[in-house]
Amino acid sequence: MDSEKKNFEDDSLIEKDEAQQTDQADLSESEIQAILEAVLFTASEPISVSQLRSVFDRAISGHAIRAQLRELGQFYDQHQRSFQILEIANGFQICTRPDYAAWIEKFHTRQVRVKLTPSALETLAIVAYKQPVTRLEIEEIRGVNSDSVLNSLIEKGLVRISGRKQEAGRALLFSSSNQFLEQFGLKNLSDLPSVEEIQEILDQSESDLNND
Amino acid sequence: MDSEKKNFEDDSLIEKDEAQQTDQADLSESEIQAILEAVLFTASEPISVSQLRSVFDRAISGHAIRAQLRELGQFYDQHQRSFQILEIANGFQICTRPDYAAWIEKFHTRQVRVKLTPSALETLAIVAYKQPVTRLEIEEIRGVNSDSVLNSLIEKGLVRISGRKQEAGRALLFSSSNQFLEQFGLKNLSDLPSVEEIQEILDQSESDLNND
Amino acid sequence: MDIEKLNSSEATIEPYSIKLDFFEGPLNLLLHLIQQQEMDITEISISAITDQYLEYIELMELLDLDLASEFIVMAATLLQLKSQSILPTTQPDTGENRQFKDRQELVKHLLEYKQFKEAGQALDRYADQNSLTYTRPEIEGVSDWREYEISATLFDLISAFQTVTIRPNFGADDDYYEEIQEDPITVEMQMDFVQRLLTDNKQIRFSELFSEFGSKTEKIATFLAILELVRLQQIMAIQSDHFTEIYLQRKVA
Repeated sequence: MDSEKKNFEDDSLIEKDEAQQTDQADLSESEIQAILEAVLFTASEPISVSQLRSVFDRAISGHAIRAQLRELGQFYDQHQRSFQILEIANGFQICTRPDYAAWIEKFHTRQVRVKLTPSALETLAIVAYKQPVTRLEIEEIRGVNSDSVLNSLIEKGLVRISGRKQEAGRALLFSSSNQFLEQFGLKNLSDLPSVEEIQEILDQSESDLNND
Repeated sequence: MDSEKKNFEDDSLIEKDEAQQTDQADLSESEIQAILEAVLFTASEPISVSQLRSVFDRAISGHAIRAQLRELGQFYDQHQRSFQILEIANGFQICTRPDYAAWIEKFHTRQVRVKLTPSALETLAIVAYKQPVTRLEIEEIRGVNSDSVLNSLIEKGLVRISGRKQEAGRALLFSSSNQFLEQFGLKNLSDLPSVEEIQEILDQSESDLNND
Repeated sequence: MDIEKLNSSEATIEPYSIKLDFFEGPLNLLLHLIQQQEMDITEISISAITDQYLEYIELMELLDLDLASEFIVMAATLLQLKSQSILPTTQPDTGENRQFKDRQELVKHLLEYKQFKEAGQALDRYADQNSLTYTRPEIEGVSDWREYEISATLFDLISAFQTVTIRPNFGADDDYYEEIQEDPITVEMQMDFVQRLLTDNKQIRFSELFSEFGSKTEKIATFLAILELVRLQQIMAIQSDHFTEIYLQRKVA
């Protein structure tokens, strides 16, 4: 995937004078940090390290970019800003902290929250953990026809067709999308909760309910 | 950095009454400042002092709000953040500083170029499924002139000229590129979902919509 | 089973064959029953669970819910497993038309399914948590995430309905039908009734809705009205914990 982006930026379409304005050769670390902050500030979605590197014509390493983002996040933490840097969906994003949600909602309309039916949730979990997976494999686990629930997940952009099985039948394979990671606040697929974590989370929610 | 996401113990906040969370009586100055910051951060336009007061149920004076906004702006200045607080059109807004405009523009032009418009996607799909295909054949299917969209796909490296038709006219033939396969995560062309499969998905989505 | 009889004698209910998009499968029903009995999956008694499962299926048929064929296949499988458990040695495994070879296989499958179901619930908590972080405003339109909420599952609703009606031979009393034939209560009327109740009250208890009704037709009509309103996203069914009281409230747009 990175190779495409490289091609895009190598294709000399960038204006000369722009290149002059954004000459990365003599940038200090704090300048790099401020540029990253400005870019993330104007983005409404997570931005990958590769995308951030392209801002500097890839003259700055992914390692250096991560280091600056980490420092920036620490700065926000130390100074108790209302926002933070989150690593989400294979990218970075500036988001407000959960503590401020109630205040923000007093002013802005509450953001519509991902709310899926129990069947959609369990189907999504199967796709996320077993990907790439065929429709038949999903149905075997769920024990029920899953056409319409799978289609509705595709329509919502949470599940995508990721290819075909190489074996006989050449069934379509389904995987989770980047949007799935984004909507559920996951860094990447290895960030999916483990069996133990799942149990912890569910126990926690149960005790929350009982406390009410 | 991922502390917030995993902080499920904190989410008893969700269950609590909202009024409790937003009790302005015992807010410290720095808390007021952080709340103002969160509200401005999530806004796309200038917010008036009166609107900001309403967040605190008008329990905090306009004078106090202005003072906190001034302090916040000074904080951004002192720490050389890439954004600042501007008073525009009888309201306040967090905006990036002009120094970063070139960097931000560089990032956003890249973004736009990677994303495909619906007409580009449609044209790309025709090329992918019908290849090799002439410009005329594409236009017959789409019903509109497709010169510029085809050129932009070639420029992006997603479509390539693959030869000439052997018949009269010897029109140029277009095919999808390897970069196209890479970008869409396909191993080879036979991985493309079949037209019937796409139709099935679309039909299903339509009937879902009609049921609503 | 008197399904035909009910349908032919009850013109007001017949047109309401409710198609439930949020219908969960037979495995989900089995898990529901196991949890209801507070049984450990690995300890389940095939005989007891089969009886409960069949009872449930009968009720769903009686309510004319659009029953997926998978439920019938599972019923057949359970019956085979049950007979196998009664005659363990003399009955050689034919292996035809069944999903699971033996009890062990069923248990294994249920455990796997349960794990994914719980993973889905955990992901739901992630989404909750994630919805508390706000990002910078989007430049383009926000995608529409709305989907009808149903905190209580279909099975929870049916279970609750089961408790407010006479179990387990609900609807088997022939004499009763003579009486309710005249009954003018329709599903539409009950939809209207429930909605009107919800304009005056923020929440109503599911069980209260039934306590004041006399006839079974009324109860069925009320129940179908609730399902229909949930499906039409007019109301929400909320349950704070498994098998506790279900509350109904108006769906906030």
